[in-house]
Amino acid sequence: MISAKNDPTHNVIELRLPSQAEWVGVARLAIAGIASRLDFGIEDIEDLKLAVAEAYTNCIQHAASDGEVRIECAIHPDKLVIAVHDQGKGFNGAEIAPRKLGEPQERGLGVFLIRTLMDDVSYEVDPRRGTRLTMIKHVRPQQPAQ
Amino acid sequence: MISAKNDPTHNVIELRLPSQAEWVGVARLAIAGIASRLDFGIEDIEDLKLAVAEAYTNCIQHAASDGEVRIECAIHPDKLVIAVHDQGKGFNGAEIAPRKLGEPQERGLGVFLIRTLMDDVSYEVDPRRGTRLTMIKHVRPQQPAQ
Amino acid sequence: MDINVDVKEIPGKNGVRVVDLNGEIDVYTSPRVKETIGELIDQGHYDLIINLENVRYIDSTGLGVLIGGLKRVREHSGTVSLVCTNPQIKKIFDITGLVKIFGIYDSEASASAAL
Amino acid sequence: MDINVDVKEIPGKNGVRVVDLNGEIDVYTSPRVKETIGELIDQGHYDLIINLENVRYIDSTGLGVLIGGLKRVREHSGTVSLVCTNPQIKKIFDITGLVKIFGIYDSEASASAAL
Ligand SMILES: Nc1ncnc2c1ncn2[C@@H]1O[C@H](COP(=O)(O)OP(=O)(O)O)[C@@H](O)[C@H]1O
Ligand SMILES: Nc1ncnc2c1ncn2[C@@H]1O[C@H](COP(=O)(O)OP(=O)(O)O)[C@@H](O)[C@H]1O
Repeated sequence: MISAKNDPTHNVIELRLPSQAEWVGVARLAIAGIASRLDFGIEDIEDLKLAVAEAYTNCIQHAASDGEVRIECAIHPDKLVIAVHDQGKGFNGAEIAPRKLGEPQERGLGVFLIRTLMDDVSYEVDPRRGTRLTMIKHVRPQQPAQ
Repeated sequence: MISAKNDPTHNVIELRLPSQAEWVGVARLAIAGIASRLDFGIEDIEDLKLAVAEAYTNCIQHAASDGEVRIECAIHPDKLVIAVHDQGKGFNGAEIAPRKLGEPQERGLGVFLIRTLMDDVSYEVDPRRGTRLTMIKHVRPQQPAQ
Repeated sequence: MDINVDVKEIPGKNGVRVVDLNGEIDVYTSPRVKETIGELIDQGHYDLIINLENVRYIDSTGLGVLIGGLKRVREHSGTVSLVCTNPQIKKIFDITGLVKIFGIYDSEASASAAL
Repeated sequence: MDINVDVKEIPGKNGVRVVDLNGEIDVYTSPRVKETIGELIDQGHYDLIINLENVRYIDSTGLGVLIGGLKRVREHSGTVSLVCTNPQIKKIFDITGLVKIFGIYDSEASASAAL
């Protein structure tokens, strides 16, 4: 596990939140604050808010309707590495059907958005201890507003 | 320690942040989000942001310039109980000189503001394990904007 | 972090309803949007304009509510038109391909004119 | 979460400097404010107007910077006037008793007229 104690070259901010819908907005605010301290542009900050909220939402909807969700942000000068853990039953990946673009499918949007908005995404699933989603976004030179 | 597991009647949100000035704004954003989910009015939300920021700032300035600050928010329907812990050397209370109102004193404003803005404030100091400041703010019927 | 939901009629457009949303649509607030859209369809309103001009944020649960509404009105040959000007929200409809299944307009007037 | 610091002159008020602050003043940003005020005093400007109209947040480190500046200009019979309209910020000056040691004004014009 990434920890400030093991690796003094970067900072870690951790949030522990109830696995409940009403607190997702708090995670978004915190992520926006963290991202704005790095050199992320406005669009990247919105991407980060959405990706983290989607990950947290999946913990609430699919992992456990109580318990705790942990969001760990490892802050590097050039990237943000965010891990979202839950204490749920996990899943095997087969549940993630590929999205057919242009069809009105209600499901499968969350993981699709996370994969699209973040640079690197990986799941570690342990049926006894829950799911850990790690996602990375690199700081890019800011694009001028469109 | 207050924990959602010991007491299922309330939620706990915990933030672990580096003991560094640049992250105080993230704590303010998170507290504002938490407080706005309860029924706190705008003025009380500003009070909470300031009190938590002052507590965090004291950890940074007086406890340890590295290490971790933990902000634990126990969310009750009628109150928010916030504990701010550091891993610093602690202090004995004599450092907190009473403020003389109307004199240009630069020091001692932080603890004074915390005590003024929050309903209940207490320190537990352990020179080996650091300082834990617990502060409570009750949810009041919202006053009309002035 | 909250949502305001208002429903309006459009003069001269019988049966059409505008759902005016203001705030953020996420896993916490989208049930309220879903309820309003569901009630309108239950009442027989199959042409809906969802005004997202004052929506600062939408997540997949919000998109799911819009898609679910679209599916239901389509059974009655109805439509769901979206009014959307925020570039970040437009981007979400783009990357999910939902631009292809919703009519997306720059103003309530143009959404209504297209009906 | 950040601060913008600008310095302006006032036509006809020789030597007076306005420090225009925009954003949030906290433990992270107040060193920048302190530096600007310190430089102005070093340059011999002892009558300062600090415009807090666009400051949304100030904490004790920000107050400390203002008090420190006041102490230094007082050695030269100078003044620090604050322009402050935000009720939350005003409240902080009230409860700390700092209203009694700073001149606090509703606009830059009235702060400047009082000099
Ligand atoms: N943290 C998690 N715990 C358990 N299952 C998960 C988790 N995250 C994602 N999944 C699985 O992946 C599927 C796809 O998720 P997503 O793309 O967000 O769409 P949706 O939530 O609408 O089904 C979910 O239906 C679920 O089966
Ligand atoms: N977390 C802490 N660890 C160690 N000392 C503390 C802590 N919080 C407060 N103090 C002590 O209390 C004093 C008063 O704090 P405060 O009112 O914020 O004013 P200031 O920080 O300007 O001195 C500090 O100077 C310090 O000695």
